[in-house]
Amino acid sequence: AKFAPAVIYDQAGKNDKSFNEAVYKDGVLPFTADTGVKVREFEPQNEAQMEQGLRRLAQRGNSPIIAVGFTYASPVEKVAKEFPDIQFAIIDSVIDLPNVQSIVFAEHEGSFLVGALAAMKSKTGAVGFIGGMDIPLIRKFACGYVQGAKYVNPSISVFENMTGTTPAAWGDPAKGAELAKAQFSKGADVVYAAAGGTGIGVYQAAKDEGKYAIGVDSNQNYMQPGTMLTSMTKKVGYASYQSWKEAQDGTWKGGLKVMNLAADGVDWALDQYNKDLITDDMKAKMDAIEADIKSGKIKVYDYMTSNSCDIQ
Amino acid sequence: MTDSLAIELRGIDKRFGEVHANKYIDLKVNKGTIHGIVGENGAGKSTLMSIIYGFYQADAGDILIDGQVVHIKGSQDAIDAGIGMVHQHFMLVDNFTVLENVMLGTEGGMMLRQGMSKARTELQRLATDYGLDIDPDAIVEELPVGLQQRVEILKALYRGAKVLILDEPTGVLTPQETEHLFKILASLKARGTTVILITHKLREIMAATDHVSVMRRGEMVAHVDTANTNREELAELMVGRKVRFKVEREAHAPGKALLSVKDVVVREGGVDRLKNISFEVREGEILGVAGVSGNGQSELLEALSGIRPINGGVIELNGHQITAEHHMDPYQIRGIGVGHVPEDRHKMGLINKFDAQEAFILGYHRKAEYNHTFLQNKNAILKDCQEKMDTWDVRPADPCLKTANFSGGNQQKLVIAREVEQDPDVLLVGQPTRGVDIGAIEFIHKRIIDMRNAGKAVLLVSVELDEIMSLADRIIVMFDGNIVGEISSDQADEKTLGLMMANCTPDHLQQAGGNA
Amino acid sequence: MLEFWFNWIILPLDSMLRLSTPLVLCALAGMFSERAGVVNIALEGMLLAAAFAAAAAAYVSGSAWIGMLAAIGATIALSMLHGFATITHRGNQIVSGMAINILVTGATVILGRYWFDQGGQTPNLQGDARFESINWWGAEKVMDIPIVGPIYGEVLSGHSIVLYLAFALVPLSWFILFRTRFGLRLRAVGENPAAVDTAGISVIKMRYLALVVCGILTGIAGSYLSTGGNVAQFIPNMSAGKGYIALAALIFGKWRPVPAMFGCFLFGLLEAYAIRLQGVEILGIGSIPVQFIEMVPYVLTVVLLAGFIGQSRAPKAVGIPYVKERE
Amino acid sequence: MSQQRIPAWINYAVIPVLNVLAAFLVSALVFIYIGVSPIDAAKVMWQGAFGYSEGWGYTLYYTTGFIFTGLAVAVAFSAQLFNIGGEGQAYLGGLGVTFVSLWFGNALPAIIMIPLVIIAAGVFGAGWAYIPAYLQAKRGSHIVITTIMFNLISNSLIGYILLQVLKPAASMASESAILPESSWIPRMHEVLSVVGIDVTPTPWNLSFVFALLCCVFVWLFLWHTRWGYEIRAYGANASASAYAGVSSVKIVLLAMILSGMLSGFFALNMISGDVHQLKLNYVAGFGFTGIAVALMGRNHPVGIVLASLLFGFLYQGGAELAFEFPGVDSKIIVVLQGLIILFSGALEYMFKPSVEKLYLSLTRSRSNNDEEAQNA
Ligand SMILES: Nc1ncnc2c1ncn2[C@@H]1O[C@H](COP(=O)(O)OP(=O)(O)OP(=O)(O)O)[C@@H](O)[C@H]1O
Ligand SMILES: Nc1ncnc2c1ncn2[C@@H]1O[C@H](COP(=O)(O)OP(=O)(O)OP(=O)(O)O)[C@@H](O)[C@H]1O
Ligand SMILES: [Mg+2]
Ligand SMILES: [Mg+2]
Repeated sequence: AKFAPAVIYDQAGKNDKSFNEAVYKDGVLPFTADTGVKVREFEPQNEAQMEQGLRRLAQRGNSPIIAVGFTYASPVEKVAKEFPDIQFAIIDSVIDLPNVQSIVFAEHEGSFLVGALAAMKSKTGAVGFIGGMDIPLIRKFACGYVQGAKYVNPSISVFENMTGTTPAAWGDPAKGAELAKAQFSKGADVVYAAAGGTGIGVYQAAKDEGKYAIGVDSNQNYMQPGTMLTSMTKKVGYASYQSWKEAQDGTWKGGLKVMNLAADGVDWALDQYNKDLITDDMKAKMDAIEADIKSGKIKVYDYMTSNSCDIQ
Repeated sequence: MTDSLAIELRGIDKRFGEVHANKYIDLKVNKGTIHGIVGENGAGKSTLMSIIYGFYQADAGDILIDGQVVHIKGSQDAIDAGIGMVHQHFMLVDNFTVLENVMLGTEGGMMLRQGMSKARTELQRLATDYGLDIDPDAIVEELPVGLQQRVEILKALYRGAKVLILDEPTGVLTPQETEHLFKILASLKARGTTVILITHKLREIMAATDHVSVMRRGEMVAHVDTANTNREELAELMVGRKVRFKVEREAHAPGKALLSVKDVVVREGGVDRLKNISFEVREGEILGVAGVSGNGQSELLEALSGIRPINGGVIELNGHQITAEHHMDPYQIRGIGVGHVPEDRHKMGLINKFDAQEAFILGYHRKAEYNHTFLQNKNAILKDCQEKMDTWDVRPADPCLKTANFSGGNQQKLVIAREVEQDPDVLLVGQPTRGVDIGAIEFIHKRIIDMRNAGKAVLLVSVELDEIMSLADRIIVMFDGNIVGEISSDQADEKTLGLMMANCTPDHLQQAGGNA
Repeated sequence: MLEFWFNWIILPLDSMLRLSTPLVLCALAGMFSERAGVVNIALEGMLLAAAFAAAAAAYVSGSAWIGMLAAIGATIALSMLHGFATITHRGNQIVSGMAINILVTGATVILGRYWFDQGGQTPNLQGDARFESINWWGAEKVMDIPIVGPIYGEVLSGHSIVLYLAFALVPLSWFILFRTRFGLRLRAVGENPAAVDTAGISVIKMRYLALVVCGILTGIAGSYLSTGGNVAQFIPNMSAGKGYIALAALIFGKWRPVPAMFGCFLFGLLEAYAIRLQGVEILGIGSIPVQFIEMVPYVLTVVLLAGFIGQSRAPKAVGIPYVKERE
Repeated sequence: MSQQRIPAWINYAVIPVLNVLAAFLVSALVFIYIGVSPIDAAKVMWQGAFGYSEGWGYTLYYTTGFIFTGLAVAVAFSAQLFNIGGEGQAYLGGLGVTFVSLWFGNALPAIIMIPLVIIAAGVFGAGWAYIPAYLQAKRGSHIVITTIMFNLISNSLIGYILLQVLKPAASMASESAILPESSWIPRMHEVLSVVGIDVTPTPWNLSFVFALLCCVFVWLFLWHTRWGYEIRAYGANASASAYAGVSSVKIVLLAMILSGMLSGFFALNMISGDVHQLKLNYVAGFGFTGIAVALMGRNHPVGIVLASLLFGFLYQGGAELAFEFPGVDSKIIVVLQGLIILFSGALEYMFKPSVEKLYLSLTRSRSNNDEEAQNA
């Protein structure tokens, strides 16, 4: 197929301040800036338009088409079969087809890192996790986070809450704030939100109560400077950029692509907004942990392997 | 001359969409008189009065008050011009107290407190001046209709009405209450208030008014001095032909009991609406049930027709027993040969949205003759309805016309035709001629007598004593859920019945009622 | 024991006040509207619009109060639209409400994106663009006094002015409804508009006025959502069904201000507990799935409406357009 | 006196068209505000929905969904019941389809499976409507509020079932496994190719025909059977229907069960006909939009089909719009829908008086001319 890059976002839309936005800001924009090639974008309005949009992009000869998010698993599987000549990439899901690149991230490793940092920062010996919608992916975040926190402080308590079970859970900041406040009142002093727009309420609550919060997906440190301890960055934009670039250069391959810590797929963010919160000592410890994970000395358990957080 | 006119109308014209309700009407009402207005249903009386009161706006024409043209754009203008109106359907807020209803619109200040005490004293004064006693703190929906009407009158007087319009005020009253109302009107007149009185009852017109205007089909057809006319003439002016008032009813021996009621109790919300009622109706007999409305007659009809389950006692209908344990629904009851003409044709008898033919099978819609296996037999329904409309002279005889578009009298004919034509053995009839004009009344009465003569048992509930006395063979009177007496119709007169309806049963009659 | 008391009584009560504030305001708004005979399921959309307008205006002007004014302006405009459809043109009130709800869902995102280019969100509000929480005098010091201490210091103190305003509006609404001329006429117009008309009062004017009041109250509710509570910005769809819940609370409260407020408390408290019950092991059952906790308020609404609170009597003329003349 | 009558076509054609035009006009202003030419937008939408065979396919696919939810609302409404619960009932219908397909799909052939799936969709939808109906009939709870609550409850309930019961272990998304092929409702392009007509493959499937059959059924049922008669009688005047011996409890249950069944059928189009798996929140507002469809269609099956076509057009054209104008927020279609509901639902009478007056003055002047001509 000729090279005509495209992306289809999920229903949150490309300006969701989180996942989709990372694809847009760190993938689409720089790619166009660097190569001068425009990327066709589509934002579906409802469930039915997801598959339709994907098929439409394929029909028009776009390739590779990046589908943002695991909700595209079934549509991509179907449409990729219909268009074997078109290259597809899906983020956060694995589809076993020759013309599909499955890009998955080691969120458990990234979450392990921020969990460790949270435990180092916590004075109360209790930290919190607030998930968005209750799905395995988010449990994967939670599981990594718990492992990281316990790695630093085996006796730490970690409170876990999910915001809800419908997509509305990604956009309910008021509830996020209440959940955070509930965790603070139980003693937590650092909370990690993997909850999309709901996180905004979590950060606000942390700020209002003088506690710390950890952002997710993209670098959210700027949102509440002084409150944001760090962010677990998941470089979906970078991954998308790479995928298009490979296609342009003719090196694109289907199959699984794991974006782990070693592949620079996940990380923790350190910038001007949070540098005052991180002591040199903490930084040093974090570097060591990072190195251990990369080297395989620390093995972070992946929730997905058993669909449960079988640790200890 | 003009300065003696309280109200003058010149060329008032009003259309409601396709309906031309008032056609260029002229009317002069003298100050300090009682002016009657009569006319068939739908003649446009209420519309005309509502225009004076600013409830509707005329399409053309002038209203003059005290000789001045006034522009009445809303009820407030009418109130300011000294006009008060008691509407045919009361304009009261049911869950408000009397005081709140009276104050509404003339509260006298932003805060209610200020106005309240003033209103209370004013009510007191009106009560003593006109004999309009009432508890200002009573909740309106808990008051009997007669008192609700009194609230309406008080509302008008409280606002300083110099002209008081009453639209069919006596329909809901006992003879005594009616008499009392006319006394009040007389005392209003004596104090210089002008009264406009709308009623279907020509007897009342003759008794109470000074002048009468007659309307027919939206037009004003005559103005006469009451002293120079009589009932027959007025009736002829209204209908456009001669009307007979007397119903022929030859003597006739009743047969066995088709409907018998023993110790029936109906309870609602913890209150006994019917308290151990017993009576029977025999073949070829009309039993009249008299009483002020709200004393259990509606509940009685609903219990007999199966709309309401009973809580005690036994009803025997055409050989079938109904008890608290063994309820029959209205459809089953129709199935054992009972017809039911409901008291309120709008509320129960008809469905305004339906065509005449659809309304015509209401309650009989499951009968085999109107249905195929799954679908309705529309041809049969149409044919049957057309035939019955022709024989009953329902006008227009169009089975496809919406029921809402028939006049009151024709709607009533449609309902009675439906029930009678199914040839029931027992006919329950409620208010067969309420709000129906004289022409139609004559026709309907004759049909009810025909049923009796054909050997059917008829139970007739009506608030019109004239009607009961002229149709029924025997009369029972209800008060507060009890039967307070029975009287044969030759013995009955308005005075005796009126007293019984107020539960002041003359001694010699009480006995008879108990044994019936 | 003390800890239990603090975690399971004091803190949930504290949450309850915050969570029920928008509900209370919306329920009062609905009360004015429905008491005047206009069903208003547009509360949901109006709340969302208000939250958006408040955040947008507060961000641009830097003042939360200006945000509130803008919110009120927006909700009054929507109220008037609802009135225009249902009062002037006698349209179906439920349909008009639905239309407004749908319209607002789309319009807030479109405008938000067009103005701020943040995916429909408004920027985070800082400083005066947000209502800060007010700590009552001595709130810190009294915390150690048993029972009343935490109630004063934790539950009552430390909320934004909008919350206190909301609760002050409850008795005020009661007073307006039952002690003033406006209230008398308003109640009458929802029971029997013809009676009001014949008393020389314009039914249309009364209903529009009621909708104005309704607009003001939802405006305040919306500004609480985006500038006065937990969140300091607008997020698409942040009303999240609160308008509907407020209507349910209004029905529980039988269209009266104080009982309706308690209805809102019930929902607020349920939500507060739902948040805290997640992941808590309950003896013999294990932890309850979050989905079931989520359901509780809705199931409870259904159960309560099924007559266990006694039949509530709606204003008689509610939902029925006032038609004098058939056209 | 000549009484003027307003012919039906004014009410059933002119006014609805005016209402929709007004909605489009206002949306045009929104388009202009956000810097998109409304004319271009309209062209894209029209072209996308009707301009080529695939567009048609999608338009009719969406139309099918709206027919089901619109009919559902109309049936309940003929008994004066406002069923806002279409969303949840359709969701439950999807659950029914999924259960049945997963349980029996591998063992039974299509000829048995498809009727079974239809029954499951109907029964589950009807069951979810039954509870609010029962509560309304027996306990007087307000059906609007209960059905709204049932929508919310169904969200959580199915969320739980999807996550804990139906989700294949490997899958990340909350969705069921792909349903066995024997439970799939054939696509129209497959069906049509059998008879030699060639159309582009789209999700448009045989449930479209089933939806039209449902329209005929509803029309016959409501206007030509005694049960429909009772439903309409109850809806028009509850006390008169009690007088006629119609049990209000039975009618409320019957109307709501039918309504829920029709909502449940929604799953046939989307799940059995297209995506072949149950997904979280798959109904995506079709249930709510059904209210607008029913209102615009004046609660009559023919009107509902036309209104469904309009909304199908909006959905498909809207998708194309988002495709062609990536800068335009796709929520613009939501605004357009809101405006259409506003103008053709809530403001449906706005143009009526002026149109009628115009009509009357036109015809009157003509008849006056006739009279003058006669006099002359
Ligand atoms: N609100 C209304 N809208 C449309 N038409 C109306 C309205 N009120 C009355 N009409 C029509 O106007 C005509 C006159 O009605 P009106 O109520 O004035 O008669 P009426 O003389 O008072 O009759 P009745 O003796 O039954 O009270 C009737 O044909 C009726 O159809
Ligand atoms: N408010 C109204 N809406 C619709 N139709 C009306 C209304 N008022 C009267 N009509 C119609 O006007 C015509 C005659 O009305 P009329 O007042 O004579 O009826 P009615 O049976 O006397 O009613 P009632 O005595 O109960 O007021 C009928 O076609 C009736 O259906
Ligand atoms: Mg009248
Ligand atoms: Mg009348």
